[in-house]
Amino acid sequence: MKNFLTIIFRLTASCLVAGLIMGTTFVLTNKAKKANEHAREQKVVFALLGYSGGQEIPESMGMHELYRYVVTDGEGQSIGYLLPVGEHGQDGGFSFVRIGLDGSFLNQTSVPVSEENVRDQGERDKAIQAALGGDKTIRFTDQTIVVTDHGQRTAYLLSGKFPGFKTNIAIILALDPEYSVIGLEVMEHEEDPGLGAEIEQDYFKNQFKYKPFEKIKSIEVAKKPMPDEYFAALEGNVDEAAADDIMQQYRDQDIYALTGATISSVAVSSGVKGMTRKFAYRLDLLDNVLEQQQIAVPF
Amino acid sequence: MWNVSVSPHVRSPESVGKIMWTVVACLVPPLVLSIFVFGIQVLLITAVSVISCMAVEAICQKALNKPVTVSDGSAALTGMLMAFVIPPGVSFLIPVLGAVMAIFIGKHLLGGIGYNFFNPALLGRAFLLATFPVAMTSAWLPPLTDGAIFSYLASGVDAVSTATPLAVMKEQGMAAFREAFGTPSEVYGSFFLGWRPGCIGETSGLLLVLGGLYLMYRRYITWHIPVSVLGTIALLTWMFGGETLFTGDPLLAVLTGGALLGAFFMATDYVTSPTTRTAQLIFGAGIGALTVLIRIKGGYPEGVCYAILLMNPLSPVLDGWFKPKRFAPPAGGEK
Amino acid sequence: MKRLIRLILCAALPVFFGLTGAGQAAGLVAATEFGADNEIIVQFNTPVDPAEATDTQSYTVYEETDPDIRLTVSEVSLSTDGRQATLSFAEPLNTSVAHVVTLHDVGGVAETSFSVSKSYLGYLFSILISALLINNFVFTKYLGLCVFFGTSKRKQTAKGMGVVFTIVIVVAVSMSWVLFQYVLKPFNLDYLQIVIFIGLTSLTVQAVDTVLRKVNPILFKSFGVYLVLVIANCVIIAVPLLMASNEYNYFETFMLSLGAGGGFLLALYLMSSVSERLELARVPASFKGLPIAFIVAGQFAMAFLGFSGLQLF
Amino acid sequence: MSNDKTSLQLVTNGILKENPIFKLALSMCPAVGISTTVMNGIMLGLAVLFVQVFSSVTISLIKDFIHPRIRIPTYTLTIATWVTVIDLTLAAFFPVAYAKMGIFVKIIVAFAIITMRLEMFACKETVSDSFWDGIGMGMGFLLGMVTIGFVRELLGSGAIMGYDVLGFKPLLFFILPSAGFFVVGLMMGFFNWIETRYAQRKRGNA
Amino acid sequence: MVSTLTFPKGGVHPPESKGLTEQLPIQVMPLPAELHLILGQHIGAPCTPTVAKKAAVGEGDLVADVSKGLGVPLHAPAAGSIKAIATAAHPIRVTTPSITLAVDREAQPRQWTADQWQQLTAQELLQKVHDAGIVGIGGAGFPTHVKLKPPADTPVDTLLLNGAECEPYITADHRSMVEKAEEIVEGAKILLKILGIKTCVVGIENNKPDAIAAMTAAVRAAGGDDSDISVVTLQVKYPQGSEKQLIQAITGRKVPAMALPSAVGVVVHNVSTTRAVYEAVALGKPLIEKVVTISGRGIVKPANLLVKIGTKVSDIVEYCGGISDEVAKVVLGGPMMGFAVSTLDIPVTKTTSAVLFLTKEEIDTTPLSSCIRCGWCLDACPMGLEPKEIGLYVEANRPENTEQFGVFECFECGSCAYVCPAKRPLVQFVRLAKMKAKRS
Repeated sequence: MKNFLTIIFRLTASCLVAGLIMGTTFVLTNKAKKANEHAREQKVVFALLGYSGGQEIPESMGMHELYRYVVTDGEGQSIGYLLPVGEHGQDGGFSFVRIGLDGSFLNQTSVPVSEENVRDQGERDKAIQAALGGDKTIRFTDQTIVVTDHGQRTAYLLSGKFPGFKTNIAIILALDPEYSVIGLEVMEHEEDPGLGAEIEQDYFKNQFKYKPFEKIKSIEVAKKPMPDEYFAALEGNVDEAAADDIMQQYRDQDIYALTGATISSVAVSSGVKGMTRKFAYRLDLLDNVLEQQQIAVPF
Repeated sequence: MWNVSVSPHVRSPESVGKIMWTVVACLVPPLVLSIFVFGIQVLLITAVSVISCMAVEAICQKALNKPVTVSDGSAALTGMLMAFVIPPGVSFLIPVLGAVMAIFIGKHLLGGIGYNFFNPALLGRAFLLATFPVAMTSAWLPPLTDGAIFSYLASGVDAVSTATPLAVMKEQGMAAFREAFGTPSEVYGSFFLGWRPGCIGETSGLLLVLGGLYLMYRRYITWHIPVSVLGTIALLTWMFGGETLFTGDPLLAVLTGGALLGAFFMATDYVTSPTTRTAQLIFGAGIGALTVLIRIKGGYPEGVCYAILLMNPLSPVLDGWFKPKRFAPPAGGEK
Repeated sequence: MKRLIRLILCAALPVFFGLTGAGQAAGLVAATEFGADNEIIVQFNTPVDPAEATDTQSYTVYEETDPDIRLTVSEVSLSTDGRQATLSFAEPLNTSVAHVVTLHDVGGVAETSFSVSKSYLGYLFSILISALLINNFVFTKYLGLCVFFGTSKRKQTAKGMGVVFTIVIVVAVSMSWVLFQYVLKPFNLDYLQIVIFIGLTSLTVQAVDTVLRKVNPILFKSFGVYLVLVIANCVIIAVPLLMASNEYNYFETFMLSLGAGGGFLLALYLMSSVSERLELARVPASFKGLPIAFIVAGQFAMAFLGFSGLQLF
Repeated sequence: MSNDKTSLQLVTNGILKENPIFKLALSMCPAVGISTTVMNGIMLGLAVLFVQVFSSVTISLIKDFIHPRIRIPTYTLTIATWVTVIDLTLAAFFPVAYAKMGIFVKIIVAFAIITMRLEMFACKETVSDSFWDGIGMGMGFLLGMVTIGFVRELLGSGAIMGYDVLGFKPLLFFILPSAGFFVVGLMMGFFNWIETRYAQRKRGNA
Repeated sequence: MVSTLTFPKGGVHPPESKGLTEQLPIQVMPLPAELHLILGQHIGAPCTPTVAKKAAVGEGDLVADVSKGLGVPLHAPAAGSIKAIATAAHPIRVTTPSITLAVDREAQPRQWTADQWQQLTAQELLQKVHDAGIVGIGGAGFPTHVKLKPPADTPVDTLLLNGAECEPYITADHRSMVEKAEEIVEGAKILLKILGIKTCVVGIENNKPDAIAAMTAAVRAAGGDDSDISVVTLQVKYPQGSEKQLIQAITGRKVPAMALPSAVGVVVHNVSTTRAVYEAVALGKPLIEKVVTISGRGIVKPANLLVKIGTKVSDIVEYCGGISDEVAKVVLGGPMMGFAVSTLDIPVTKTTSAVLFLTKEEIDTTPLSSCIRCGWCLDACPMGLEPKEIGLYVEANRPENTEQFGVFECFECGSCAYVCPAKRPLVQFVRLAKMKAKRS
């Protein structure tokens, strides 16, 4: 019996010490982890916007995150956007704007949540749920960043996920206010090395650059070899002016498929197509509502 | 002094070398046809493949202090088969690397002929497919129509690549297939004779079948594996290959891809296939089923090679499950 | 041994059948499924009026995640008996998500909604097959290798190890799921995953050990030795981690663990039957033993590349 | 049991005589799975080194406190604790490298090598010897991973430590995970061969 | 003569090569100067000499007898004097105790008188068979009288006469059947009486139509009593002459492994043995001479010779005109199961059915290579074994593990080694496996 007690005691003691060590580490690292993750995303985003390397990011630039939710209650479903309100520069807090499926405004609820916490999905969900009350269930779907410069919109950053050849492919897509593509970055994928994995190469993803919204809406994949000059321009092997020329030349062309990886190529281009089309449709509705209801937003 | 070796004192005239070289000979007509279909570089690729396989075999045997048995033709056959499953437009370096994988790692590290578990030629191909995914899946050439067999060699093969029938069917659908090659009933003939893009060796169904039948006539292979492979492919394609159940095209499935080549020449490889008849039937059916699975649901347009590779290691298992029937076991069972 | 396998099968079957029962509710619509790339097929219980049923306005369709974006139905065709409508869409559908179809004024029903998705059973099955073959833990995820090479020399050992491992992993992962779902996640204790999962595994091993020793000493004699090895197998910790990161529900978790265990058993069995033959082979002296086992395993891995990209459902 | 090995001997023992990858053939999963680049090898090697050293030292410190009946659970707990610590740290400060290593950091907890050293060495020896033994084993693992990573990165992507040295990618195959099996197998065989040759020569000289 | 009767599983078709001697009538070879009587002629205990050195013996006199165990006595094949009782060369055992008999070539051949065997009881007949020193002439030389006394618990209903002679080259049984059919049928009746049964079936392969015709005629001519003797035609396939395969081919019964044919109610005797029984019982003549086929492309004059037991092969060669330079292998017995010898200085024994002088073209000397698992040996094995596996295990130095493949069921017919394209000495592997597996 004494033996047994000793075992229990020592095991408990060990567990407590272990828990203490792990807990401490967790507390110590958790903040850094979030900060680093955010920084990484930020880096990609800036690179997409053209601020790579050591370029200064202008003070006047603002980034405003929009979180989209699907809200379900007794009556049916509606779409909710958590967005920052108030003028640029002042912290007006966040507001949850609900829009009906047909695009009509339903209501607006103020959500008390800090800039820090809004990035954490758990915290954010909790705050919205509290603001909305218990009879509604919310499901987070996606988030978009609206980039402004001097209060003018300069770009939208969309993150999305769609099925590739093997698993999901996650991308960040940058659009200009006319919904033409500024750039595309592949964040996660598990495509085959040498084949589908080439989607992360410049010569593939840069093909989307400068494609106008009209083209993106119906973009297809062409199975033919890519012309050498286009390849060089995409890879950045020619000087900027010449590259721009060539890029303009091909802006209305379909996407050249990766050799041997048509499925991955099609997956990315239809993913981009779908994301852009849906976003354009939704943002128009949202802008419409914001204007009608005269909700002041910093973008 | 007379020879006093143990009985039997008479031996059948067959030998390993004779078998292997006969199989190689059976592969020569498809190769010749392939030269007329894709050009003279096909011959060069095959030659490089055969020679490098034989060279690697000789080097391995020398290095391991074993008698050099290159003349038994098994390395030559491996080289021939490996060349047969690569596209006609690849660079000449590719078969050399494949030979190292096939003969050194696939065969001699495991103890040489008779001890490998995977068909060396297919192992070589799987390695090449992983190493040169683009070349191995896109260096297909459209059949020459003018018989100018030197034209690709002179002009280079890069600009003319095309897609294989199965790839078109898988990636672009049946409509695109019809557009590129014609309706199935129109293509049976040309596919059977060999006028379609594809691997070096999968051109002519007719010549492959004739070669296989000759091997059967010589009793080097039996009907069990080829029939069960092709039967299963046809049956399952008919059931699941169409847009709805029971509308697939079994004949097209057998004629396209390496189905005939695989069924007659690769699945029947002695070393990597089971030895009893029941086991062979199951082995063949497994290959057929996996082929159709990969073709319909998998990541590759063509599934025969991987299907055979996947079934190969099962042959020891199947051999263990299906032992030959003993004449009469001792009364009261084994002790 | 056989009895154990049968037991596992018996445990798995009710789960399957239980799930098949959950079909469409009775009413106007009997069944729905995805047809070709851009088609949804609706089966009716009673013949419907062609005029109503072929009107594209009678249907609204959206992806479950995007209720605000309607998909355009380009054409509806009705079968001659009036019981089956095929909805064609302008664009191929994303069949990986559920589609909600709403019917207005068809067959005398004002409005009825139903959701079209790939069969859940098929999804579960694909998790199983994926863990078993496509993403076989040994040959394509390269986990559990120490134990794999240690116990794949004899068929008997391989079978014993594989079966014990499958049982332990199913039990341990089930427990991990409960704990993860109801303790770790609600209390934000995610960082304790490793300790908890490995602890539960040890506990399961200990429990199986004790129970087996008491209940069936003969079975214990043949399987007891492998129990210790189970804990040193990375798969046993990788599966709950995978379960946690994919947020699987219980059925999915069960299928994953069953597939992982079965895949390990399959790999062991294949390797052992090959090993027995390899012992007779004239392998170069320096490569005898482990090196050649690695090379053979590499060849297996190459063959398993054939499953890559396989999408069953 | 006490040992009279110096700290240097303990370290070299782990690196050469009882190399966890090539000699003991334990903890093979990462050696095959993620040894595609030197960097991955270094990262995971350091993680293992950390866990091994800290676990060894911990067990050696508390060896009198451990009840013999619950020896193994205590080892597991210790290892799991340190794995959690390194896992959280890497995730926080090296998110890119951590993403590449997937779950391999977490599964260090199931590495037979660490438990084995605790059972065979740390629970009997002094703290400093355990420390050096841990360093040796960890270094052995680290160097093994780096060697494999070097071969695979050079052949697979023509680079070393991410720097392009060949200018082209010789054999894409080597960065595929299945090549890990071949590289490890071939290297093991190669080292065996060298060893036999060495032993033969020694015998020939004697 | 189309027949479908044969054993169903396995078997091979080696070139028959019987044309060399098929049509040659049995020739009586003149007495040689010396005869070497090996004391251990067959399975069982060797005999002990009953005569002293220098003793004079007459033709058919007893010279050695069994003291204990399984065996049969040995008789002097010709009149003469005992020259030596010492060791002599033996085809397998290198040297063996034997009696050397200096033949009196002037002596008158003994006249054997016919007896009325019908009056004797089965027991007396059996004793006569034993006393005449008869063993199975075709095969391993199992003492015939033992085979005629089946265990009481396994009653016998059928006697099979083995006229298959499936080994290539050998035509001794063939010629005996053609020329001495009546004697064989008479012998069969004696055997039936000893066994106390009525049914006898003679199985002959259809490459010997003249033998079938002669035997059928003899059976018809000898009819009239209540015995039921018939002749059946068998397909040509090696090893049809093996007991188990013959029984299966004719009766469809399968003799279990490690059991005697009597377990399925059958007794099998070779046609030549039957004729020896006839001579022993009806003429009182012991087994002192036998028909031996001398064949192969290396001998100048192939022949079917009636030779005295103990005649040296060298004497036969001399009588047959010598051998050519191309002889590469000299085989005692058939080419499938016989054994090669390195000297001609060895005597014919009671079980020698042929002496073959094979040239290089007739034998195969390709060295062995690795097994390619073609499975041809599995198809060829009449016992349903896996010779390739046995070979692989023996080669990997693990012969003790071969018992699982039924190595003891193998009767070494050589079919597997005959078909093996890798020229693997599978019979040798099996023998080694048997030795090692027994030892362990």
